[in-house]
Amino acid sequence: MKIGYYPGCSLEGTSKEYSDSLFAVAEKCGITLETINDWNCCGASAAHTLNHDLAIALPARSIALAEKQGLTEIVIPCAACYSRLSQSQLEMNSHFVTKSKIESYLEMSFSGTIKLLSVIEFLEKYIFPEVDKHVVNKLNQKTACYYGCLLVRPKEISSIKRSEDPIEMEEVMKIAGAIPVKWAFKTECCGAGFSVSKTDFVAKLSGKILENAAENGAESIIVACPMCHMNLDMRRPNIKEQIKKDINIPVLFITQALGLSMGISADKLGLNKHFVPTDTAVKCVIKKEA
Amino acid sequence: MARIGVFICHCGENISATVDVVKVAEVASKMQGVAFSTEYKYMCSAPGQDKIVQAIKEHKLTGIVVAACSPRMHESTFRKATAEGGINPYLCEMANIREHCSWVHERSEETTEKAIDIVRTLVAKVRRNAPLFPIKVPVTKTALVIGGGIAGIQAALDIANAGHKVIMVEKQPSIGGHMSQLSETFPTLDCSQCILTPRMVEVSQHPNITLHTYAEVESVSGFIGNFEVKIKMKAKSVDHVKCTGCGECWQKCPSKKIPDEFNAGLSNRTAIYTPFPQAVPNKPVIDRANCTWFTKGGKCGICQKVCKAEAIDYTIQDTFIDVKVGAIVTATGFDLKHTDFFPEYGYGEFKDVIDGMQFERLASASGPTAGVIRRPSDGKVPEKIVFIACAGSRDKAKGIEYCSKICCMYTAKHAMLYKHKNHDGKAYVFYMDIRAAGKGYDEFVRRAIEDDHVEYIRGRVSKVYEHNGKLIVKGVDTLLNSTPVDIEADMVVLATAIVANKDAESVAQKMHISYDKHHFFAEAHPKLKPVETNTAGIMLAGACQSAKDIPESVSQASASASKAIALFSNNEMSREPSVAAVNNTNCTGCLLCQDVCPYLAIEKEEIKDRAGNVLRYAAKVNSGLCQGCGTCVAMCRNKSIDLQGFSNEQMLGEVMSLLNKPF
Amino acid sequence: MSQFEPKIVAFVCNWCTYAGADLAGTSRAKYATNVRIIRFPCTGRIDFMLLMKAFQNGSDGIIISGCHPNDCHYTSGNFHARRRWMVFRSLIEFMGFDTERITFSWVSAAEGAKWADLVNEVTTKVRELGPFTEFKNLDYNSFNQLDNGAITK
Amino acid sequence: MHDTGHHDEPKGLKGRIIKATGVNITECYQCGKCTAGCPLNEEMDIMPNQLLRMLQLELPGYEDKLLKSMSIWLCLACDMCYHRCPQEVLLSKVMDYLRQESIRQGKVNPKAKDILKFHESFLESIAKNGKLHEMGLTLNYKLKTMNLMQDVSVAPAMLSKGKLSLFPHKVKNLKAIEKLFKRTSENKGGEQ
Repeated sequence: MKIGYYPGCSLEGTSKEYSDSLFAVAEKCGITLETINDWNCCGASAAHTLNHDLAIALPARSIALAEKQGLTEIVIPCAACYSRLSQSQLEMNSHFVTKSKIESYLEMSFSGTIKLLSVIEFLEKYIFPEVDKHVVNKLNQKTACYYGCLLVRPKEISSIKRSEDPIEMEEVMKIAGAIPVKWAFKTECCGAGFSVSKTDFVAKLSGKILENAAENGAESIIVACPMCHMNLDMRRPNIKEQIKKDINIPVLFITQALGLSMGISADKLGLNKHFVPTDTAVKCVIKKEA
Repeated sequence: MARIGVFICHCGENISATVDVVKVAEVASKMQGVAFSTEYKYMCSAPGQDKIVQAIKEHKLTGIVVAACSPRMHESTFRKATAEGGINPYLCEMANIREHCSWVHERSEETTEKAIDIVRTLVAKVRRNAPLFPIKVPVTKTALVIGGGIAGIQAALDIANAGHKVIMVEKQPSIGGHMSQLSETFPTLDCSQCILTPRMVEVSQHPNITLHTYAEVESVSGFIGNFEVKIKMKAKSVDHVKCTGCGECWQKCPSKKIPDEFNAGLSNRTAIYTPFPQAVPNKPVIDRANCTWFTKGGKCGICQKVCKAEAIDYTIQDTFIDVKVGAIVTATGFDLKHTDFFPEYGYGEFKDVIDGMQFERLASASGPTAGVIRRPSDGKVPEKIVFIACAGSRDKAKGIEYCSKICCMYTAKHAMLYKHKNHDGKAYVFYMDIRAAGKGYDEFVRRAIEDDHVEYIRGRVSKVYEHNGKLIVKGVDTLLNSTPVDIEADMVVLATAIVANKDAESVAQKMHISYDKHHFFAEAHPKLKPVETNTAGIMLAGACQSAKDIPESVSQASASASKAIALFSNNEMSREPSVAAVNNTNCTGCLLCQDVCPYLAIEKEEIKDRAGNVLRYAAKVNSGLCQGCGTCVAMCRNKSIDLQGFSNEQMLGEVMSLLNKPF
Repeated sequence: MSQFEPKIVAFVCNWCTYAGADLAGTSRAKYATNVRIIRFPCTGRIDFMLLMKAFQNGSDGIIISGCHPNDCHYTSGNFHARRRWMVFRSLIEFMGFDTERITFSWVSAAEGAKWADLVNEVTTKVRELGPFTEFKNLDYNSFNQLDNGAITK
Repeated sequence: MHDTGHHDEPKGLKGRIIKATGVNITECYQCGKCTAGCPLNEEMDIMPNQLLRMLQLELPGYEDKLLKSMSIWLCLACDMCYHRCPQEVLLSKVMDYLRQESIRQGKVNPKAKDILKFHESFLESIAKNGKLHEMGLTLNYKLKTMNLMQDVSVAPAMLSKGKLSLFPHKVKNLKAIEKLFKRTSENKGGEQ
């Protein structure tokens, strides 16, 4: 089976391990990911902060290219890219004037029929049916599943059902043999776009998230967004300064955790690329009883 | 040969200022069938009406057209005058040349032309009018009261005390409704049960009241004065004639883990149970959905064994009874949104986030904590308690735009009760507005703030979450530069929105009454008929219509009762004769009319020969049920059914005359 | 040359639109004089053949108006009217009748201003459509010949 | 229907926001739930609900106060406010508009310059490559803000973990990206 794939800039750079682990898991389940030819950046928060039309046009170009390529479904693992592409498609589909304006900028037609999948939707739709055959390990650890903003909001584009206390990632983690903890900061903002420009705010917001996860006994935090990952993983020194506490819980991408349960090697999943060592999480993994 | 009199009214200058009334009268005098035509300053005045009476006699008139205001204004006035003149009042029609003509156009030839056209259509109609006679119907002087809460109880007692029979139907095993669950009542803080239970007992002992608990209305047919109601008596599994209410059975019942509805789920009850100690009737029923005898096929049977009165009977089935009543008071009450309706306040999963009714039970001396306010999770007395008003109410995003009306008051009461019992405790109320418009209500809220030191904070709460055994309430004080206010509370009480009962829609459909989009029952007129419904003879009382507090429910119940009593003051009543009639020699018996009739007023009639053999079928109108909408007439394929007062002939006559065509 | 003034017949229900037109009067709204109201107890009572009769005899436009959905005094009459109108409209459209000449609307007892607007809009629209002549232009003689000759033989 | 001509162009900021975003400012009834749930409420100089109140009331000088405020730059567009708003006021759209207007009128709060420069560097990187070059962005941003020492501790680690590449990945059809940037900025401030 072939599914379209929009990597986004982070997955080619700072979060390469997210991409690697997604490919590894997909491969295990017999799914080929076909990258959109000549895709471009979604514009992220910079575009919609500074230039509304650009914020629609940039994602629209990648979608239009995917349409040209004959793709009917694209998985967009980065939650931020997923949000930008979905917003763009929604606006293009609901405002005729905007659509024809952007089409003229693009010099391409845009049908808006392609199905955009977040990583959660992708896992639910394509990995779940295959998963029983491939899960050989139990993660055997308490995990705090962190969704952040863009997977759950706004309601117009989110596929998540319980927006204040979602359970979709927990379902994945249960299959992987982890024990999801109940905690309160699943959908709070990590500071996202301020990662570079307002590091102290990020440290404060991400610090609260880490604290709450720790207090609820999490041994690992599971994320589905490279921005969340960067803030929770790479910003640990700033967080430590901010909350005056040293929290060593590793942060794993959901595909990495799933990959571990499928017996894929930690190296292949890029678990060595994290700032906070992941070996505590890897050590918990045990063989699944037959 | 028709001899019609036409009377053009000036209405002071209201008509004559824009319509040339003299010309209208002159043209009218030449219209087909018109024998007399005149104009006058005020047709509705005594001399004006007298002109009609005199003209009927002088000119031997057979029909009257009064061209004046809207028939909604003075039709009955002129029909009365017509009757006084000695001809059937239904031979009089009004031509509306004021609201529909002189008031909406400038003075011009066109305006006068239009007035002439209007008169001509009504002349054409009256030429085809037939004498009609009001329909007399007998009145059954028994009222049905649906619902045994405070509104139903009040209505039943008022009607019964006026000397009429009342049948009360309550779906729960006991009457008392939500009021019986309340701790104390605002603004006087008197104990709810203390003032309610005497009324409940009065209902059960009143010689004019027949009480059916654990029963539901199955269907309603008929019409004002003559309703036929089928009542479903749910199987109680206990013979209440034999039962002494000793309590042996429920003390011995092994199924003890069923959430107790009366305590809002804060405690458990048994499968055979009375809802609360003061229940009326104070005799148990078996909740079959939770009884092992019924769920596990005949196992257990302990209650039967211990019952010395031999009152337990597992074989009792649901039964149905048919009753005839003249009036119905609908007092089916309301429901509360529960905490699971609030994602941002924890989806109902935090044990110490409770709703207002649960707080009532905690504060009630008869409740699960004997009146000590303890939080459900660990039984500790909360040191800090947060009340959140408008939980779900005035919330478009949650689909409830309206104000639930009673929450401001009961929240103040809750905070007050908490402070009275825990002097050192802290009580916070997050609110948006304080709506305390009743008698003594605002003073009550001020007392909570000033005397009992309840902290009122103006702002909505964004989120509540559990943290280290506390509930973190993330709010804001919009009166303090919108400063974020986070409170670590031990318990949170949501003043959840009042909503219609789950089955309100089906109840309304059974009774053919209207309801709004939130399924609250609709009154016939928001101001002038606030207790009646669109179906004559069915009245509303209490919160089934909209959120109401106790005094309002009681007032409306008494108003409903007085409507029923007024109806019962006559032996028969008369109705407008504008009903459908079937020409059964033409009728083919297709009964399309029966399908479209909203009143089930059309029956299938057998047409027989002299020997009694059925030749064919035809439709037949029950003129008692027919309300005269005429939908059947438009459906009829060969014009065999017609509506008196708006007949095919009359309507066609109007259309043809309007376009100046002979007919 | 004076402009064409259409004749518009309004078939309205007693409880909502008739009362709405009354309200337009009591609030002294001003609207075109072209409309003539015929009062029915309910839109459910309106036999759509009456519409054809009106057109046949010189009406240029027609308004049908009653209570809003769910507000019918008789619970469901307006729904029957709406359903019948939908069937009837497709029939006459198929026959080549210009259904622009018929306006189906809901006007409640509280919507006096809406009634005035409706009358004005319909009057303007029908004025632009011009007089309804299609029926009058039919060749009656050929019909009669058909009647007397071809068919009976 | 007439075209969205110049003759009915709303004069005030409030009118322009309503026209451009379609957000009905009057629907806000000042419950404060947005502020209570805002992750950065402690940092904001004008709270989210106050910002809407200022737009509702249009007291003298409100436009400048809003356009020069720090809050519009602190908004993370996390949409928590909209998500929980009982009146469904889409505040993040208003924020987007205010930021763009603040730049247009040259009223960006001095303290927000870093944030703005980051966004600008970001867009420049995309304009140049079609994709984000994280290394380039970081360098560019540091030069713009002169925060040269910030994050020096993490950069080498990122490089060694293969997380930062020295050379940008580029879109092949860079002409197309150029066109998008050109065309959308020519038409900036148009209807959203």
